[in-house]
Parts: sequence; structure tokens; C-alpha cells
Amino acid sequence: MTLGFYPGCSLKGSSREYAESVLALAKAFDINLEEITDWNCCGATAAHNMNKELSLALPARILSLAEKQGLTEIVVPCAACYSRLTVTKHELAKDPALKAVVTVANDLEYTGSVNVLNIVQFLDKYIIPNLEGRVVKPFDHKVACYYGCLLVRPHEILNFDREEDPQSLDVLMLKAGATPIDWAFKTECCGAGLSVSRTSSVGRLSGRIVGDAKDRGAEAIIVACPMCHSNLDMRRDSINSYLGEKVDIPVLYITQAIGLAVGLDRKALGLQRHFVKVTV
Amino acid sequence: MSSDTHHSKISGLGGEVFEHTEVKASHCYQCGKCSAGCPLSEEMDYPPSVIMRMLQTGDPVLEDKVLRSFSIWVCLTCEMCFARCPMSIDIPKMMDFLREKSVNEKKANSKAKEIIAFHRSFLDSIKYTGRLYEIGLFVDYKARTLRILDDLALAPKMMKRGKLNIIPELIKDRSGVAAIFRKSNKKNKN
Amino acid sequence: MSKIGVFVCHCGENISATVDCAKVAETAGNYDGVTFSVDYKYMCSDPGQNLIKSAIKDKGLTGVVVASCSPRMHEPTFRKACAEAGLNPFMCEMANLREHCSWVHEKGEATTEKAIDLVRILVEKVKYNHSLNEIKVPVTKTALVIGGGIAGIQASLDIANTGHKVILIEKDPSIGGHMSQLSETFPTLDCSQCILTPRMVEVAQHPNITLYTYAELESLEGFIGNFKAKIRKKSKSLDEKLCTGCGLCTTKCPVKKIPSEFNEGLGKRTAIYVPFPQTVPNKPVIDRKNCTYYIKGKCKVCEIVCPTGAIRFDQEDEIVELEVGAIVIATGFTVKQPDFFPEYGYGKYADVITGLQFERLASASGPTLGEIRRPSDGKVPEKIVFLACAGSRDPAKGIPYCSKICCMYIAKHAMLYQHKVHGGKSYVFYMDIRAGGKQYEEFVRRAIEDDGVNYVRGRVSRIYEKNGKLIVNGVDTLLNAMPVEIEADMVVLATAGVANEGAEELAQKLHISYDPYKFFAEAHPKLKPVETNTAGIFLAGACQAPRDIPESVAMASGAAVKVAGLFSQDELTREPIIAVVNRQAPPVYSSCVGCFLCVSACPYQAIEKEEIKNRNGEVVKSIAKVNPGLCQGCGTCVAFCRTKSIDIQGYTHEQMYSEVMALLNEY
Amino acid sequence: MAEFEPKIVAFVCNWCTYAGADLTGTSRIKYASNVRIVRFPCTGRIDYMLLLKAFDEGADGIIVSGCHPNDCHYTSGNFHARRRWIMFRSLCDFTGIDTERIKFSWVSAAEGAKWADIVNATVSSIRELGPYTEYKKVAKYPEKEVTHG
Repeated sequence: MTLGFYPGCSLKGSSREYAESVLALAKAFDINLEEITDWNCCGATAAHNMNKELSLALPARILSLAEKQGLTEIVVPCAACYSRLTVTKHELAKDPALKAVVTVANDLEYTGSVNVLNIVQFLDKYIIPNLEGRVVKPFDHKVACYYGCLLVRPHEILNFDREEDPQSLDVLMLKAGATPIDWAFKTECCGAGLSVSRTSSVGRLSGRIVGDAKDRGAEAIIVACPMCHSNLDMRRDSINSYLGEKVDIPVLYITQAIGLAVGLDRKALGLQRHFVKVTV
Repeated sequence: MSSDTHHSKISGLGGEVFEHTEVKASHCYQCGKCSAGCPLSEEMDYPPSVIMRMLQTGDPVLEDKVLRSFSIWVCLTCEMCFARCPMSIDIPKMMDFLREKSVNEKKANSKAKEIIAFHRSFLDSIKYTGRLYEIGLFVDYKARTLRILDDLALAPKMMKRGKLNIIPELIKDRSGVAAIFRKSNKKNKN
Repeated sequence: MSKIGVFVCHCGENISATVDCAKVAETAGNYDGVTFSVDYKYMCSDPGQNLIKSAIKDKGLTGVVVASCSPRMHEPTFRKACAEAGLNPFMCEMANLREHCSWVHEKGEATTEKAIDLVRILVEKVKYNHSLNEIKVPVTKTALVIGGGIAGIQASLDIANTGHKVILIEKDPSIGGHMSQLSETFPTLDCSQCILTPRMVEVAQHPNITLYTYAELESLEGFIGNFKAKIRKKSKSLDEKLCTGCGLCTTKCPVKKIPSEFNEGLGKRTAIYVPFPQTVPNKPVIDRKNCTYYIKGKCKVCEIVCPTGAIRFDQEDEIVELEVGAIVIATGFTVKQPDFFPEYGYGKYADVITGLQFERLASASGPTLGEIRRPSDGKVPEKIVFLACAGSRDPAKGIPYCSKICCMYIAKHAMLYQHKVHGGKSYVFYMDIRAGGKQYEEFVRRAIEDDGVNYVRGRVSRIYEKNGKLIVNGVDTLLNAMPVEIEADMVVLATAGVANEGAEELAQKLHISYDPYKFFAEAHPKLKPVETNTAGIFLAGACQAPRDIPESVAMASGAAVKVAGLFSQDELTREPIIAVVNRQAPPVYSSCVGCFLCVSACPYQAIEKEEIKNRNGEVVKSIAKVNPGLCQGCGTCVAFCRTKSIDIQGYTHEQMYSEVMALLNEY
Repeated sequence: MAEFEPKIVAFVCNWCTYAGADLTGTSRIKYASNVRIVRFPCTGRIDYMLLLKAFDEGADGIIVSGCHPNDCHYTSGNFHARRRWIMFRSLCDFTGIDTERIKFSWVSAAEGAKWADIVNATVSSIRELGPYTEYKKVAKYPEKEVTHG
């Protein structure tokens, strides 16, 4: 079976282990993820901060390319890309005039027919139904599932899981043999787009998240977004200085955790690329 | 616009915000729930509910302060305010508009220099390669901000873990992407 | 040939300032069928009325058009004048020259033209008016009161004290309602039960009141003065005549862990139970969902211990049919539960409670005997946070209105907490303090100034639990929206007051209207606050909107007066504005073809099938028939009827078409 | 040339809009004098053939107004009116009657200002559309033998 795949920039660079684990998991379950040819960056936070039209035109080009390629469903593991693509679909469906403007800018046909799946939806739909009997090494740890902002908000548009105390990642981890903990920072912002430009804010915001996970005895933090991952993992020094102690809870992508549970090779899942050593 | 005859046009910045984002400042009843939930509220000069209040006044002096505020730049669009707003006011959408206007009118807060520089570097990277080129972004950002020493330790670590591409990924239809920027920008300047 | 009189009123200068009244009268005088026309300064004055009366007598008028103010103002006046002069009152129509013309347009020809048009259309209408007689209906002088909270109790007692019979039904095993759950009441801090229980006993002992507890309305038919209600008396599994209320059964029942509804889940009760010690009537009921006997088929401990043999396991629900003349609805309200609030933990934190639960904690009869202890571990909270507007004034949550009572009870709660927990710290997060009411504002000031309650203006964004504390993330909007984080031991949500579950179904059973929030709708927001749009059905208390005790009681007394007023008459007269199905000579009988579309259109179930039989008793035709007692005269059936066989008196096809044709045809 | 003064007929219910128009009067809010109000017990009573009749007689525009949804004095008359209006509108579209000329609205007894707004808005929009002649005197009646209904 073949599905469309939009990795996004982070998965080609600083978060390549996310892409590696997604592809490894897909392969293990006989799913072919076909990359959208010549895809471009979705524009992420920068575009919608600076220029509304641009922030819609860039994702629209991606969706148009997917349509052209005959893809009906695309997997978008990055929560930020998922958010931008879904918001764009929503805005363009709502406003035909805007759609016209964006179509002109892109010079590509756009119908809005492509179904965009986030990582949880992808796992839910294509992996979990076949998971039975495949869990060879249950991920037997207490995990704090961290959803961040972009997976669940704005609910009006994404309509995915509940906004407060979401459960979808917890349910997946439960199936992978983990014990998800009830904690308080599932959807609090990690600092995302300010990662580079305001590192101190990120230390504080991500610090509160890691701190709460630690206080409640989490052995791993599970994420589904490269930005969340880079803030919680790569910015661990800032976090630790905010917390005033050394916290070494590893941060895993949901696909890495499930990959481990089904017995995939640690290296294939890119665990060696993390800043905080993955000990679980 | 609605055909409702009672719907008089709102003037000033509040009116512009309404026109572009359908966010009506007068709809806010100042409960402060946005400011209470905002993860960055304490770093802002005016928390979100105060920004709403300033727009409500219609006072040009306060409106100018809104456009010159640091708040609009430190906002991360995490959408927490919108998610919990009892009046369902799309503050993030409003913030997007205010940022864009602030830059266009050259009123961006001086403290936001790095943030804007980062966004610009980010967009430039896409503009020329079609995708984000992280090393390029860092270098460009550092050149813009002269914050050479920040995060210097990070790059080698990332490199070691194979997290940075030395060579940018170039998409084929770079002219197409550049055209998107051109067309979007043209309208923007109007 | 009609002989119509047209009487144009100047209304002082109210009409004549912008309308040339003389010209209106003069023009009208030239219309076909108009034999008399005159203008006069004040038509509603005695001389004005006499002008009409003498014209009717002298000129032998067959119809009258009074061109003056709105018929909603003076139609009864002029119809009465006509009747006094011997003309059928329904031969009188009014042209609204004041509200619809002189007051809303500038002086000028166009305005006078309009006035002339308005008179002309009514002249044309009156030509097709028919003499009608008021409808008389008898009155059953028994009232049905639904709901035994303070409003229902007050209404029942007030009606009963006027000497009329009352049947009070209550869905729970005891009357008393929410008021019986309260600890102290604002703004006097007197004990709720101390002032309520004497009233409850009075209800039970009143010779004019029949009390059915554990009973609900099954269905309602009929109309003002003549309702037929079916009441379902749910089985209590008890012979109430034999039961002495000794309470042995409730002490011996082995099922002891059922969350008590009366204590809002904070206490436990048994399967055979009375909700609280002062229950009226003091007779237990068996909760069949939780009773071991009904679940497993054995136990019967209560039957064994009952000294009078009153337990009846095989008792069934009983349907009682009642004839009543008026109904007072006093079904009250309910509050949203903490699980309604995702940002406050979806109800998963035991120490995030509702205001009603706090009442039980503060009540001397409650699960903690009046000590403020948190539900999770029984600890006395050192820091407590009260949140106003939890769900209220929150359109995103579907509740845009203000629940009205919370500002006051929160002040009371914080005050009670400060009185009971010395050295405790209390915070109130609020948006506005709405303390309109006698001694209310003073009460709130006392809480703030004398008892040291910290009022913070801002709404709380989120509550989460950490290390046994509830972290409350709020903001102080009076300090540049400064974040305020409080580590509280307990949080009390002033959750929105909402309509009862099932309010909609009840309204439909009663044929009354309700607002978008399922609160029952009053007939007029100002002038008919206790009436519904269905004659003979009245409202009292919080079923109409959130209300506090004094308001509920005032409303109940108001409704009781309306009922007493109704019962002061032996017969009621009603306007004959009702639908009729035409009847013709055999063999047609009626142009009605018996499609009965009208039956489905009628909001009052006032249309039934009538079978026309020949001499041999064989049915020759089935046609629609309007029950004049039930018909309220909306005319929906008229618009529906495809053969134009049904018509509405006062607004007949002939009348309406004449109006439309007269409107536009220049004379 | 004098401005075209359209003839507007308003079919209103007794309980909400008629009372609302009374309130416009008691509030002394001025509005265009082109409208003539015909009172019905309820919008549910309004037989839409009356609208056709009004056009036939020379009306240029029509307002139908009653209680807001849920506020009907008779519980549901306004819902029936609305439902029939939806059917009637498609019939009008089919037969070529300009539905732009029929304004359907809710005005409660408390909305005096709204009534004035609606009348003014209708008058100005009908004024733009011009006189409605296409449907005038379509029905030919024999002289002096006018039938009703």
C-alpha cells in the first residue's frame, strides 16, 4: 500500500531521526511512503507571522503538487507542517476569493482534495490495526506524552483529539506497552518558533514541561513534533539551567517508541542522533 | 460586510483588524483568561487582554503602541488563548495581522529585532532554495543580528549527530517558489 | 348593505399634528357603505364614546371603524362601547393612526394619504365582519403545582390558603428542592433548613394540599380551566399507609455506599433511603437500580426488619388522572458539573467542586457536619479559590447568559469559609460583581472588607494538580493582566445554572415555549413574567431563568395570585377568535375533504376528526372539526387548508383579501 | 422627476411584529411612510396566495414579519410560516416572481428600532428595483364579480 509523504524541512535536517523512524516503521508494516516530488517548505511560523498570503500559498503549492501526483492521502509527521497544511485547506475552502489569489500565485491547480494525516492519525489508521502480535519488546516505561500546540489547536480547524488533556498519544503508547502518566503540561507551549531567537524563553517554557514530567516520574517524554523535540532535547542545557538540576529524561518520537516496541533496530530509528542519551 | 443595518463600520486599527481577521475587539469583555493562560504573558509589555483593551479604546496613541509593542512579536501563536477564550476571539489570527502591519509600517519593536531577523532569514532560505537550509538560516540569522556567539556550541553537536546538512537541499522549481514570494509581497506592499 | 361609521380621533395632537384628521374623515365619508364619519379630539373619552354610541343608535350602524391608536391599547374600550349601544362588539375594528402613522412619519400629504389608506382597509374589512359571541368555559378549581422546591411550596401554600385545592407533585422522594441543600442563605446568613422545613411541614399538613412525591407529569391535555393531567407515581416499593417512618429499614439496609444525591455525591446513602432527615413526607423509597433484591433477587432485609410490614417489592408505578383548572410550573434548575470544564480538569480532581457541593460541606446537616474539609483527604483547606462565571457568560461553552445567583453565593461561601477556617486564605476570581438586590452589595463589601476575602478580577485559564495542591492559573486584569498563580487546597466552581435535563420534553408536554437555553418562556418579559403563552399555565422560580430565593418566592406568590384570580370565576370568557370548519347542506356537508393536514399543523391538538353519519348510522364523510375550547386562534390551519374549508373568525379569507385589495386600489 | 415611491405591504403577526411596530411609534422613531401594515394573528395564518394577490393589486414590495423562532405566541406558527416560505420562494423562482421583492424577517415586540430599519431598508431596495408591473393585474376578473380566496 502506498501513501503520500510530506517530510518537511526539519525531517530532512535537524530532525532526520523522525523521518528515519517514520520510514522504518512504515516499511516494517509494508507501507510505501511516496514523497511529494519537488516539495517546498510550508513556511511554518515565519510565513504567517510576516505575510498571510504567503503563509497560505506555500502550503497550497504542496497540496497542489500532491494532487498532481495523484496522491489522495498524505502523511505529514511534523506537527507544524500538519497544522499549516490543514489550516490552509480550511481557509481556502472557506474563502473562494483567497483560493483564487493563491492559485494565481502558485500557478498550479488546487482543489483541496488531498486528505492530510498527522502522525497519530497515520499510526491509528495504518499501524495500530496490525499491531497485534507485533509488539515484541513492550515499551515498558512510564511515559509523559507531550502534544504541544499544533497537534490539537485550533480545535475548530483541526478537529483532532480534545484540546485540554488530549489522549490520542497516550492510547498509542498504552498499546505499545507503556504506562502513560497523567501530567499537567501536555499542551503547554515549548517555545517553538522562538528556539533560536529567544533561547531564554525556550529554557523557561520547555523547562516547565520537562520539570513536570520529571516530578511525576516519567522515564521518557513522547513527542510528535520536530520543534517540540528539538526544544526539549537539543535545548536541554537551557532547560537544566532553568530547572537548576540535571534532568536526563530522554525525548522520543512516537514512531521511535513504537519502533522499539516492535523490535526495530535502534540505529534505524535514529536514536543515536539525540542530544539526551536514550537509555530506555 | 453584513447587511445588518446596525453594523456600523468600526474605525481605526480595530476596524482594520476586523476587516482582515473578523476579530472584533468590542467582543472582548476583558475577562483576562487569555492573559492568564498565555505562556509568554509575563514576557510581554502588554498581555493579550490588554492589547484587546487598547484596540477597544480606538485611541490612535494606544493603537500606535499596539503596533510598536513587543507583545505581538513574543506571541508564539500557540493558540492557547483562542482555545480557551469564552468569546471565541481568534487572537492568534489578530496577532498575525498586527505583526504584518507593524513590519509594513516600520513600527516593529526594537526588542523584536532578533525574532524578525529569524523570520526573515527563514523565509529567505525558502525563497532561494524552496526549502529550509538550516546552516544557511543560522549563518544568515547571525549575520543579521550579529549574535555570533549564541548557540555556537550547538552546531558541532548537531553536525556530529548528522542533524545538519552541509549542502542545501534545492528544489527544482525554485523559480516557482520565488514567484510565490514575489506575488505575495507585491500585494503586501499595497 | 353595510352601514359603517368611521370615527377619526385626533388623540389630542398626537395624531392631528401630522395627519389631517378632518380630511381623513371626509374622505372616508365618501366610501361605499360608510354612512357616517366624524373626527373628534379624544375618541376614547366619555364624550367620544358617546359619539360612537349615539351614532350606532341613531344611524343604525352595522359596523364601526375607530381610527385612533393601536388596537392593543383601546380595542377593548371601543368594543365595549359598541356592545353598550347594542352593536355586536366584533363589528368594531380599529385603524392604527397613531403608532403606525402619525408618530412615525413627518407631517405631510403622504402621511395623511397613509392614514386614509389605513382607514379604508379597515372599512373594507368590517364589511365582512360577523357578529361573534364570546366563548364561555367552566373552571375546575384545583391547581396542579409541578415541583416541590421553595417556589412550588410557596405557590402551593398561597393557592391553598385562598381556599382552593392544590395537587403538588415532586419527582424526588422529598419536597424541599435545592433550598433544602443550602447551608446559610445570603444576605442574612440565616440557616436555610431552619426557615424552609416549617414550610415543608405546612405543605404536608395543609388540608387543601395533596402531595405526590416521587411523581412526574406523564401527559397533559385540555385548556385553561379544564386541563386533564396524568401523573406517574413512581413505585416507592412501599405501602405509605402502613409505613410509620421509623427508619429501621434505612439503618439496616446493607447497600450503604451509594453517592447521595442530596449531598451532591459527597456523602453516601443506602438503597432504601430518605434523602435527608427532615424529609417530607418522612417515608423511604427503594432505589431499584441499587437495591440488592432488584439486582440479585435476594436480600429483603428491609422487609424483614419493617415492624409494620410496609415494604412492597412488587409495587408498580401508578398513573393518576387529575382534572385541574390551572398549572404552576416550579421545576427549578440544575448546575453544571465540573466535568463540563476541560481546562479545570474535566472533573478528575476531587477537590474541584461545585458551589452546591460547597453548600453541603458548609451545612451542619452535611457529610462533614459543617466543617470545611476537602473531599479527597478530609483535610481542612488552608487556601481556597472560588471561581465565578464557571460556564456562565461563556458563549464558547454555549452559555452566554449570567447565572445571576453566583456572585452572591460566592461571597457567602468565602465568608462562611473565613468564619469556619481561621487563618485560612480565600480568593475569588470574578469578572464583575453583580450584587443588585436589597442588602446584597453591602453583603459583598462585608466579605471583602471585614472577612478579608481576596477578590481578584480575572478569569482562571486553567487548574491542574501538583503535589496534592491545585495550581490555579489566573490573572489580575486590574494590574495590567498580571499572571496570578495560586497553590490552592480546594477550588469551588460557581458552575452555571442551567435548565433541568428533560425541560424541553416537559415544555412540549405542557405546550409552553422555552428559550434557547431550555428555560421556560414567560408570556411577556416585563408585564407577564409569571404567565406562559398558554393560558392557565404559570411559572414560578428558576425554571424560567436562574433565580435566587426571594425572587423565586415572589414569583411563586405572583403565580398563585394569577391562579386564585382565575379560580375566582365560575366561567371564563374567551375571545371567539377561533378556527371553524365550514358546514354545508347535504350531500356535501362540508368542503373539507378530510386530508387532516390541519390536524398536523395545529399546535394545540384542537382539531379532531368528525364523522358525519346518515340516519342509518353509517359514516358518509369524515371531516375536520375544531374544538373551540382548545383552539387558540393562530390560524395556522387556515393557511394549510388546501380546500379553504377552515377559516378563522376575525381574520377570515374574505376579511384579509378585502384588506389587501383595499390597500392598493385607489378609490 | 419625483423619486419613485414604492407601495409596500407588510403582513405581520399580532403578537410580535405588530407590537414591535407599535413600539416604533411609542419610541417616535421615524421611517418611510410607504408601508401599510395588515395584521394577522400569527405568521402561520398568512396564506401566501395573499402575497400574490398583493402583487396582483399593485404592490411593489412585501414584508412578512413575525416572532423570532421559539418566541411564537402559538408555539410553532412562525416555523410553519418559515417552512412554507421556503417552499413558496422556490415556487416564486419557478414562476418568475421576483423574490427580491419579498422580505421575510423576525421582529419581536421589543424591536421597535429594528422595524424601522427593516421598513427603510425594504423601501430603498424596492426603490432601486423600480415599480413591479410584471405581475400587476395578471388575474383578470369579470367586472364587479370579484371573488375572494
